[in-house]
Amino acid sequence: MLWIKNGVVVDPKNRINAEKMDLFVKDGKIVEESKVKKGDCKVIDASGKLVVAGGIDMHAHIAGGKINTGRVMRPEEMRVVRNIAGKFRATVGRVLLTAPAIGYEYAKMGYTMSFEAATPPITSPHTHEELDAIPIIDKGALPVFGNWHLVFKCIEEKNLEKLKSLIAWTIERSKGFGVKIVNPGGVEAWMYGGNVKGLDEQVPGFAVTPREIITWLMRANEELNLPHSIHLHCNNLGIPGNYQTTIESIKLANGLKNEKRQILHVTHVQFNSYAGNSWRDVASGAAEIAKIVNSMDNVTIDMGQAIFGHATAMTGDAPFQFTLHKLIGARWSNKDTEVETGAGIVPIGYLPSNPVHTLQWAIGLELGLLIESDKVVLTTDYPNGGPFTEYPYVMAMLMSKKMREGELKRVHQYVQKATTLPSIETEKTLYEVIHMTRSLPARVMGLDKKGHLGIGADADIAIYDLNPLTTDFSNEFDRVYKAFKVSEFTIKDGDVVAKKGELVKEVFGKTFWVDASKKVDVEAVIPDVKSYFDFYTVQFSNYGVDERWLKKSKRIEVI
Amino acid sequence: MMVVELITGRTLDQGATVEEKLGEKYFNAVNYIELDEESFKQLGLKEGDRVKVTSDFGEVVVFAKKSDLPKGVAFIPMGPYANMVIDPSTDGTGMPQFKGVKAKIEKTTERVKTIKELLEAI
Amino acid sequence: MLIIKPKKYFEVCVEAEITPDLALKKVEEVKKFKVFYGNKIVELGELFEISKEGEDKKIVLGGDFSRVKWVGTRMVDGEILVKGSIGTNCGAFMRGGRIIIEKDADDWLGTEMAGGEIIVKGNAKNLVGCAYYGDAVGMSAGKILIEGNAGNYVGDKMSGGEIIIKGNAGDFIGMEMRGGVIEIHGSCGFVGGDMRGGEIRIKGSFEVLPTFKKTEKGWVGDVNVKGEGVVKNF
Amino acid sequence: MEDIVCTFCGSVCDDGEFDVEKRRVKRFCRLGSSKFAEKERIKAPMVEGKEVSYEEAIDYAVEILVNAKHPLLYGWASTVNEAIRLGVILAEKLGGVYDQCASVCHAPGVLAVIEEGLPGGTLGSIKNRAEVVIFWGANPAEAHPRHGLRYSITAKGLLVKDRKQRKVIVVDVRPTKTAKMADIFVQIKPGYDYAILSALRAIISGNADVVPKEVGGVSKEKLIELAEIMKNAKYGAVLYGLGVSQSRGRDRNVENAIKLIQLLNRTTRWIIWPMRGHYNVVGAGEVPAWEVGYSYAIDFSRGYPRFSPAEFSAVEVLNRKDCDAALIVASDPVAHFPASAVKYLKEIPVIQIDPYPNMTTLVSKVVIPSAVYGIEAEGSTYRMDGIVLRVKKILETNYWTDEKILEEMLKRVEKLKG
Repeated sequence: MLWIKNGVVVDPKNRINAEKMDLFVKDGKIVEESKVKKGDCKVIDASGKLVVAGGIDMHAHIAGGKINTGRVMRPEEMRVVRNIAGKFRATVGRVLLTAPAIGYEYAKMGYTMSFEAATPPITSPHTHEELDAIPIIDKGALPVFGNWHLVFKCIEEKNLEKLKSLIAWTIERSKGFGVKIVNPGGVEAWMYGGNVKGLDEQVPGFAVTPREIITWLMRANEELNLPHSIHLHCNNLGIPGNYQTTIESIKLANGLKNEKRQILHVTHVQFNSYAGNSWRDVASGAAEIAKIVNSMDNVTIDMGQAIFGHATAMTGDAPFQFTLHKLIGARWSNKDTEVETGAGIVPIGYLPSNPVHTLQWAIGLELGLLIESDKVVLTTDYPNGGPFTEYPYVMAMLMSKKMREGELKRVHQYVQKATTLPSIETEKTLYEVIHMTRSLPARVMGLDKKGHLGIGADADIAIYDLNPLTTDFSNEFDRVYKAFKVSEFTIKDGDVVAKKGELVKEVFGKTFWVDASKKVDVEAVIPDVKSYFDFYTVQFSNYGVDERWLKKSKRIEVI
Repeated sequence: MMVVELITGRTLDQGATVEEKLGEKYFNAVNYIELDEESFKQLGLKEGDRVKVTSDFGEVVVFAKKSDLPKGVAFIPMGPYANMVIDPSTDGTGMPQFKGVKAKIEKTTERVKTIKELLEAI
Repeated sequence: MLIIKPKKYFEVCVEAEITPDLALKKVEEVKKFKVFYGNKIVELGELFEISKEGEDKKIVLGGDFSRVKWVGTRMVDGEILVKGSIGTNCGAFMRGGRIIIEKDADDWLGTEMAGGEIIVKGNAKNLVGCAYYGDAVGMSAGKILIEGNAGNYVGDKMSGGEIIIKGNAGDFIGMEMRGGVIEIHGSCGFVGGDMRGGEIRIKGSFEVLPTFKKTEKGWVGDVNVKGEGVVKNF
Repeated sequence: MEDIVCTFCGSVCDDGEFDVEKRRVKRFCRLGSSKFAEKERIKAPMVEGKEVSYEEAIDYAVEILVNAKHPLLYGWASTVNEAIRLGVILAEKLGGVYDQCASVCHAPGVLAVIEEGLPGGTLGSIKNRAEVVIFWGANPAEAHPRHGLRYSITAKGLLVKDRKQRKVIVVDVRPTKTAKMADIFVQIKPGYDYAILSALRAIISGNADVVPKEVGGVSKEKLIELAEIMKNAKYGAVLYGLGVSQSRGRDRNVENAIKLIQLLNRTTRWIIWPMRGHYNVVGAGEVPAWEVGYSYAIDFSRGYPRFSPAEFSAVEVLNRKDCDAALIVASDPVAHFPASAVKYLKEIPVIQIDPYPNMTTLVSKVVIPSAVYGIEAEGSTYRMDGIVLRVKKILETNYWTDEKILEEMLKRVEKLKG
């Protein structure tokens, strides 16, 4: 039992904005005062400190074939030593971290949950093995659907019931959390060396278009009423002029509604917000994107902020990765995955002296600032935009124009004409930033026990050495940044796991997955799935992950 | 006597007996050298004769076996006999050079050591 | 001048990042310098006899140091004289000063060296003046002289400086080289794969790759990377 | 029992049928069948030849390891990920070296991946899409007997329907059994893979003029023909074997092949993949990669992982006499290491964990028998292309699993190390 005394609580979901109050924790949950015996409680004095829910990273690449291949191909990333073996594991990694390092670094920063953003269903056992190796935080994984022949087939047949069954079957088999779509159709086109350039270009070999793939998966997802909406990585990522494709894709959500959450989540939008015709005249399309997102009530996005320094591009968007490899001449890994999907990995870095990199940095911030705080989640698309350990930088930047002015001076001045960042006056409030990193991602992912501190919530709590009542967020940005870098206390399921940046206890969090197999007749699609197994290299019965293989399974049933 | 480029590698027999290394079948699967017909003639060998293989790194006696190999290339299945003569240096890669070692081959009357004898001799 | 001698045969390798800076310290202080004896952190004085003669910035390593790694790493000035052989990673990231090795050097000699001089009177092994795995650039400046033979992978990704080998070198020399000079007085195997720039001079025999053009300057290539490196006899 | 997963080679076929009564497996190749056959086992844990209990053997082993200055923990290719993970953590706690069978197999390919990346795909991409398959220095007919049937030669795919629609090319130094199944066999001079790959790159990038009349025993005409086939394939795959990674050039050969694939992808689609040997040698690299950042040749003597094949691969550690004890799990280095390395293994205390007696047993001070994964225990393994398969438990046993043995060792090590 835990008694967090006198903290200054910011809990946007429960409309609590910097109120001094006590919190009580029992059996890993936040409970009413009457439920604990105060004498038996471990007391944390949080006087003058900010108390918030643990942070949630709703889109990161933390486990599975991509990051692990990234580690193997980048030993130079692994030379940064973070912890020497002793009471806790040895951890290493500059931006690409080992599994123990991922858990430890999130925890030290006050984050308590993270989602692996893309796993081909067939490789989900690998993804889960790695997720299981990440200590402390809760986890989940999003299987990819946008380039799978079976999905194409259901859409070609215009058979929504089959598509729903396929989604339910796949998510159950892969112990996945939702429906991820990466460059719909484009990755299949890459199998012939191509890509798809617009929403209405036909996917080679199939009578489907990206527009249909997105629309049909969206409809199926809604009829299944999964906790999370479809999670879309748009077509044309990383290509100048792509903001129009992004806007068109966002519009596809028109007309659909869900009481609890968005219909469409568009991810790492920074990489999909480029105006211009080439890298020579590339400019920001963020203002246009913001306009459309703000005008809709059923779309959310995450930033995909670029952080100056090292990064590694890794995505299911295989054709983009090859383009990137050609563009910068760096190492390139690729993985064509059965008839499901593909992926690629390329090392990159963002330099403040490079006009394009600076543009990317600015666009992320524009999105964060121009879009209503109830619709934009803070991410770096780790490790694509950079390390998640720099979220505090983004938080501080969003809250301080002065900090941005300072940063704008040291970067390539191309951003002055190519973006609106220099002219943006907005300073997000702490309440908004806490929402963007806690309650909003929880809502977007459909997790009602996460991202807030109300009674019954999971006791995932972060306490920072920052008094919101006395801090001037516009001017004290340096202190704000430092305070968010390292929590005073991180509490996971009621256990204090980190204190002032030092790990104090290693626990293992849960893996959340969604089971919608009772919602539909899964059998409806099984004959098709089985016939496709002629083209798989594993047997139908050997495909997927059994629940008992997971270290700590948390099944969310959709009825 | 002749000089060959020695390579090693997997064979079905070696693979099928690899979990019974102390048995007769494994012994038979790894204790020979394959040479082309011309080399056989040149060394005056017939199938089953013994040859001594000597490299800069060691020597081993194995049985001779005729095979479809290019002239000047000899093959010993991967395993303890091959490992007596391959180049143990990894040249900085961590990987010894199991393929492509210059070796001298001559007919011999010496016995082929059993696996245990081979190990004792190391 | 500091004189350091092993007290015993080391059961496993020792990692001692000794640089000439130590010669400026008091012997008692030097004895406390931390080194790795396998997984045990021990004091230099526990494994080595240490004495001092005069104040010059020089270290003499007496006896066999072939099982001692990382000597002279990141050194910037002064001198290390190795009376016998030296272990791996000697002179890695070195920026200045001089290392003289009277016998042989092990792998990774002068890795990513950016200045200074290494002289090996005996033989060197593999990966001389290369880049560590994952790094883009090998040796960028300075000089390595090997009076005997060298092993494989000499001057990988080298961008500047000079490597001179009086004897033979192994295989795959100057791969992906961008600048600087490798001079081999004996013979070697393949040279200059994917070479972009720099010069490889060889007195003896070597194997030309099929991607080099014969010109008056010598073999120029590698065409696969539109390279302008030169490989020639001298 | 159906859909049994084979634990012999990297193909990890998962369509076997096991007859418990007859103790026989159907559908697998000769290698797979041998894996499931009954064989002589190590009877009981032994210390210096004397039978002891599991607990006693583990205590004795742990004492050796904890007191060692630099223990080598080697093997891991023939066990499951769950055991490998414990092995990596054990090496970390002990301040030793973790190395795995790839270091005498496909590890040079890892060095190439570090240089250039790995443009690859799963075996299903090859089966369904590849109209040209090149086996380079690989002989699946003997090392991966069902590879051709299931994935690469006669495999029936979605887009490439059968053998007729697929061209198979073998590049090797000798006419192997696989070469005899090929449409084209290119016989090369041993040690010239690198030069030939460079020449192919030059031809494909329009620099055929510099290429001499013959490279590595192959005529320029033949090379041009090969280059044309590669350029004109809609989707091709290079599957390379130990002929590339164990011969002259090793990692550089693979690196050059990857560069060739990069080049081909500018105009068409090609992938490259290693023909990995043991059933879970991929897991022996993947698990340490996520646990500690590297896949092999990892030293923990400083309390954190460092990677250096020239120093910390098992053969180098032994050649340099840089370890003072060894734990060998699911491998037989005495049979597969060069004599110089074996000589040193004979001088230090060796602990072996394995189901079967082998040459390493003969030099081991402590021998701990284990259950056979895929027959007597379940666990996860990675096929050569990284696809995970769960090997199954079919029969009961009294033998402890590698996982249990290592877990007990780890507990004791943690207690002793504090």
